[in-house]
Amino acid sequence: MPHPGRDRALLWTLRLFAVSSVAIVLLVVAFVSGESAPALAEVGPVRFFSDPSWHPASGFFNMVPMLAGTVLVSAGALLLAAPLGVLSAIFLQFYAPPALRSYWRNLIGLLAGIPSVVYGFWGLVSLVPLINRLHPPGQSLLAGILVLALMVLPTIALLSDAALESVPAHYLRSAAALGLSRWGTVSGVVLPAARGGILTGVALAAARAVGETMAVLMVCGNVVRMPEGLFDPVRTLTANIALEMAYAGSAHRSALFVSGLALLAIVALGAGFSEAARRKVVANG
Amino acid sequence: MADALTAPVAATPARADGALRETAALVAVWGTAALIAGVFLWILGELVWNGVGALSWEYLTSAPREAGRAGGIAPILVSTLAILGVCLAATVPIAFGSAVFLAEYTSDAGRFGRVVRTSLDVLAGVPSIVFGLFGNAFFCRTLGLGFSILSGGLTLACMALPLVIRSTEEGLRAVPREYRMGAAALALSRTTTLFRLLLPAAVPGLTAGLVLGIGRALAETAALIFTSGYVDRMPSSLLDSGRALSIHVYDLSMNVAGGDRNAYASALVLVGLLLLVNGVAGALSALWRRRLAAP
Amino acid sequence: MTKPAQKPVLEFGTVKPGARPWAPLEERPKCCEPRPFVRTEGLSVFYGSRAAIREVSLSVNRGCITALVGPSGCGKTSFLCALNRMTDLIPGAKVYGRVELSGEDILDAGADVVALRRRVGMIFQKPNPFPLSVRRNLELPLREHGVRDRSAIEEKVERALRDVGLWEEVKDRLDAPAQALSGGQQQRLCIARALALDPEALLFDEPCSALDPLAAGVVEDRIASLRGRYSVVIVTHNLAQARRIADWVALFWMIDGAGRLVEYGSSKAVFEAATHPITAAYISGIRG
Amino acid sequence: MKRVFLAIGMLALGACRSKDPASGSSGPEAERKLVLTGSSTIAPLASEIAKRFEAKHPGVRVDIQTGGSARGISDALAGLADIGMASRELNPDEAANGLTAIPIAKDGIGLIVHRDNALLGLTRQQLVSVYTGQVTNWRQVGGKDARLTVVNKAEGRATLELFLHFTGLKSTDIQASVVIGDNAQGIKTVAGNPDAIGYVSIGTAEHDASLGTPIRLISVDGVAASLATVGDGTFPMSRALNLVVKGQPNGLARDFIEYSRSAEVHDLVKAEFFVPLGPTGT
Repeated sequence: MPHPGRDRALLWTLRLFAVSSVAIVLLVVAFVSGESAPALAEVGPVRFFSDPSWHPASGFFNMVPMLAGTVLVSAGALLLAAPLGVLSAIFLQFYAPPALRSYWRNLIGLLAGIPSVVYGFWGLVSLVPLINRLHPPGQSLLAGILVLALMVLPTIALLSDAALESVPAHYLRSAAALGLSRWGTVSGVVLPAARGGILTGVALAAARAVGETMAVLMVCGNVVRMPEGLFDPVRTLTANIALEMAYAGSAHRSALFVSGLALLAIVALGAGFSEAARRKVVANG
Repeated sequence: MADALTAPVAATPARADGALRETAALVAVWGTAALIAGVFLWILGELVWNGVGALSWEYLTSAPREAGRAGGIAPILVSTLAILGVCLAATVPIAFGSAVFLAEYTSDAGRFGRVVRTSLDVLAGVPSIVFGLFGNAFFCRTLGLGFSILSGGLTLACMALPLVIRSTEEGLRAVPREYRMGAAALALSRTTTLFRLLLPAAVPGLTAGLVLGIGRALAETAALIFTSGYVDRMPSSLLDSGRALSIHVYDLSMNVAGGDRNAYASALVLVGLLLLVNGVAGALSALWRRRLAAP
Repeated sequence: MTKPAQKPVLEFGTVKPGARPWAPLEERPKCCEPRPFVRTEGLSVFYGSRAAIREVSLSVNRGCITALVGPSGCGKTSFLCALNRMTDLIPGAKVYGRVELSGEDILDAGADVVALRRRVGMIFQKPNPFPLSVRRNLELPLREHGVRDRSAIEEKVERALRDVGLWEEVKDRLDAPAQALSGGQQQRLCIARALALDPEALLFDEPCSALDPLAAGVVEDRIASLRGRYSVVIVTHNLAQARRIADWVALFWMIDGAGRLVEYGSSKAVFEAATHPITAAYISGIRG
Repeated sequence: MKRVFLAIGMLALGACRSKDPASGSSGPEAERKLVLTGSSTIAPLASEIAKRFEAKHPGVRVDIQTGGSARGISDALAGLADIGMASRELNPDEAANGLTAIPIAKDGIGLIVHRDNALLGLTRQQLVSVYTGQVTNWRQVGGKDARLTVVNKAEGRATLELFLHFTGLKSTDIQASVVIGDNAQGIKTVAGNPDAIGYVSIGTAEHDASLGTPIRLISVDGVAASLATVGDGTFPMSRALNLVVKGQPNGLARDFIEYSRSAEVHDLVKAEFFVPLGPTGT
C-alpha cells in the first residue's frame, strides 16, 4: 500500500510551499533592512523621531507625523469599513433576495478590483472638492479615511461573507427552532460562530490599509505635519515613499527605506495583536 | 444555507423592543447595502460616463500612439494578461500548499504555524511600492530576469499570496470535521482526503481569496512600474518588458496631458477584465466541484 | 473493583441483583464462543492531563456483537477510538497501555495504521457521507485501496449496498448526491462504505442516536445481521438496544474522574446476573 | 486540478507568443537593444521618439522605463541603463562622476490658479511671501477675500528644485497646505479648489486648460507663462530635459541621442507639450 510514501511526499511538498512563503517575507525584510542600513548608521535611529522636521535633502528626518498619519488614516478607515463590510456580508447571506445575491457578490468583487488609481482619481476629482467646501483645503485626513474605507471594504465584506457562509446550517436550524428572530440569529448565533473568519478579514484589511499607496497619496494632502483635526492634511509613510523615492539621491533613498522599515514594524505589530486577539476570540468560543 | 432565514420572520408581538430591534437591524443592513451600492455606482458611473465614448473594438485591438492619447491598448492588454497568468501560475500552487499545510498540519498553537501565519500577515501589509523595489532588486537584478513580464508576475504573486493563503486556510478550516474522521476511518490517505474531499469543500474560501488576489494584482501600479516596466510594445516573450493596464491608467491620468479620456476608457477595460476573470474563476470552481462530485 | 465514586449508588439499590426487569434472554448462537479478536490491556486515554478512560482491560470476541454501555462521558467513545487509532486525530490525545489485534500491538509506533483501519472500520454517531454521489462514496475508498477494475468495483458496491438493505432504495440514483438521502439511508450508506473494504471488525459509535426511531430500527437490524461475519463493537446509550443485539456487554462508569470498566460479560450474565451493584442499579433503569 | 492551472499558464504563454506580429519582423540580424530609464516627465516623449527610431532602424529595440530622474542618473552611472533620463541639471557630484547631460527639449514651470480666480500674475517677491506663509489670504496679493491653499511639490522633485532656485527659498521655508507628486495631480487639485495656487509644467497646463479644465496660468514677474516665452528664453522658470550618459555617448546610444535632438522629432516634442531645441541645439 503506497499511502505512507505518498503522504510523506505530500507533507514535504506542502512544507516546502509554506517555507517558501516565509522565505519571501524574509527576503523582503532583509532587502528593506539592507537598504535602510546606511541611513540608520549615518543618521542614527533617534533622529528619525527627534529631528525638527522631514526635509531629507536638508538633513532633517523626523518621521513621527507620518507614523501618526499612517496610523490615523488606517484606523479611521477600519473603524468605518469593518461594520459596513460585516453588514454587507450579513445583507448578502440573510437579507438580500436570492436573485440579488450573485449580483451583489460580483459587485463587491469588482469593488475589490478597481485600481487604486481610480479610487484616488475619484477621490481627488469628486470627493475632495466636496470636503473643500466644508473646510479647505479638502485634501485631508478625512478624505483619506473615506477613500481608504471604500478600498478595504470589499476585503472585509468578501472574507466575512465566506466566514458566514461556512457557519454550519444546523446552527441556523436550531436558532430557528428556538424561535430566534432573524437579527437575533445573526447577532446571537452567526456572528459569534463566524468571528474567526471575520477577524481574519479585518486583519487583512488593516494590512491593506496600512500598505495602500496611490489613492492615499492623491487625496491626503501629503503635508508632513501633525494633524490637529479631520480636515488637516496628512502624509502617510507609503505616500512618502511613493512621492520621493523616484527622485531621491542615495542618503535620501536610504532614509525612505527607513520609512519602509517603520511600516513593516507597524504591520508586524498589528499582525501580532490581531493573531493574539483572534486566538483569544476563538478560544473563548 | 440561509434559506431557512430568508423567509420573512414573523415578529413576536409579545416583545415590542425585540421587534424594534429587528426593524432597526433591517434598516441598518439595507441602508448599508444601499450606501455601498450607491457609492459604487457613483464611481462606476463616472468611469462609464467619461470612458465609454473612447471604447471601441479598434481601441482594444490597436497599438497606442502619442503616449496613449490616441490609438488603442492591444499590447497593453496582452501584457496584462501575461502578467496575470504568471502571477496565477505562481500563486495558486504555493497558496494551496501553504494553506493546506497551515490548516491540516499545524495547530493554532504550534510554533511553525504561528511563524508562517505571522509572516503572512506582515507580507500582506508590505506597501506595494516596497514590493516594487524588492521585485526590482530581487527578480530583475539578482535573478537576472530584467524588466519583464516574468518579474512583474512573480512580484505580484508575492503580493497576492497572503490574501489567497489566508482565505483558503479559512475555507479548509470550515470543512466539517466529520469528513476527516470518516476518511481516516476508511484508511484513506491524507493525499486522497485532501484532494478528493477537503479542497472541493474549501472552494468558496479559495475562490474568495483568488478573486481578491486577482483584483489586487490587476489593480496594482506601484509594484509593476519597477518590475514589468513601461514599454508599451507588443511583448514577444515572458522575458520582454510589458506595460500593464493599471500602469497605463496611472500614466495617462497622472503623467500625460490630455490623457484623461483614454485613462477612463482603459480603467473601464480593466474593470471589465476583472469581471471576466471573476466570472471565469467562479465558473471554473463550480465546474471543478461538480466534476469531483460526479463519478 | 474500586470503590464507586457516586456514593448514593447503594442507597438507590432497591432492586436486588439478579432481578429481571425484562424477559429472559435467549442463549446466543454458537459463533459467539469467546475467541478474542481485539484485546486491550491497561488501556488509558488522556486528553491533556485529564484521563478519559483509565486502565481498561477487555477482550472483544470474534464474530460477536459487543455493546459498550454506560452514561455519557464515561469514556466509551474514547475506548472505541483507541481500537483503530482514531485517537491519532484528536489533538492532545495520548494513549497508554496495549491494544492487541491478532497478537500485534497496534499502539506501537511502527504499526501500519492504514492496514489497521482497513481491518477495523468505524461508523460515527452522525451519518457522514462525503459530499459526493452515492456511488463515489463507495468507490473512493475502494480505488484508494487498490481496487481498480470497473466490474470489481461495481460488484463490491452492489454487494455492500445489498448488505445494508440500501440497494433497492438507491440503485436508480447512484449518481445523486449522498447528502440528499435521508438520515437513516445516509447511515446505512456509511456502513456499506465501511463494508465494501471487507473489514474484519466494525466499530459503531452510537450509530442510531441521531436517527428517528424507524430509521434507527432499520439500522439496528442491519447491525444485528452482521453477527457472525464481522466482529462488532457498538457504543450505545440505549440499554434496550444493547439487550436486543449484543452478545457481550461492557459497562463503563465514571469513577474518580475517569472512565473505568465496571462489568463485562455475556449479555445474559450482565443483564440477568450483574455482579456489580452499579451494574445492577444501571440495568434496572434507576441510574443513568 | 494541476492540469487546469497548467493549461491557464500555457494559454497565457501562448497568447503572448501567437498574438505577436513584432517577433517576426525583428529581422535576421542580431537584435540590438537600448535601455533608457529615468524621469517620468521625459518617458512619454522618449517612448514616442523610440518608436520612430525603431521604425528607421530595423532590428533595434529601445525600451523605456520610468522611475524618476534620480533613478535615471544612478542607472546611467551604474551601467544598468544605456541612457538615463533626467528632467533637471546634473549636480556637481554627478558631473564629477563622469556623467554627461545632453538636452533634448525645454520645459517651463508655470503658476496655475483656478479659472474663477481673477488674479493675473505675481511677482517673485509675492510668490515668496505666499509660499512661506507670510500671506494667507488672496486679498493680500490683490485677489478676492479667501484663504489661500498653497500647493507644493514633493521633496526631491526636479520641478521643486527649479522653483526653489527661482524663488531663492529653501525647502524648509515653505509652508504648504497640500503636497503633490505628478503634474496632473497638481492640475486636478487646483481645478477642484477655487482658492488654490500651484506650479506645474506649462505645456501640460496649457493643453489641459484648452480642453476645458478650469485652471489658468498666471504671469510671473510680468512675463506671461506660455510655450512661446519658454521657447524664446524670456520666461524665468524653465529647465532642460536631459539624456544622461556616462562619459561620451557612442554607437547606438549616440545615434539615438542625435536623433532625439534633430528636427525630425520636433513634432513629437510639441505633441508632448514641450519646447523643441532651437536650431543651435540649445
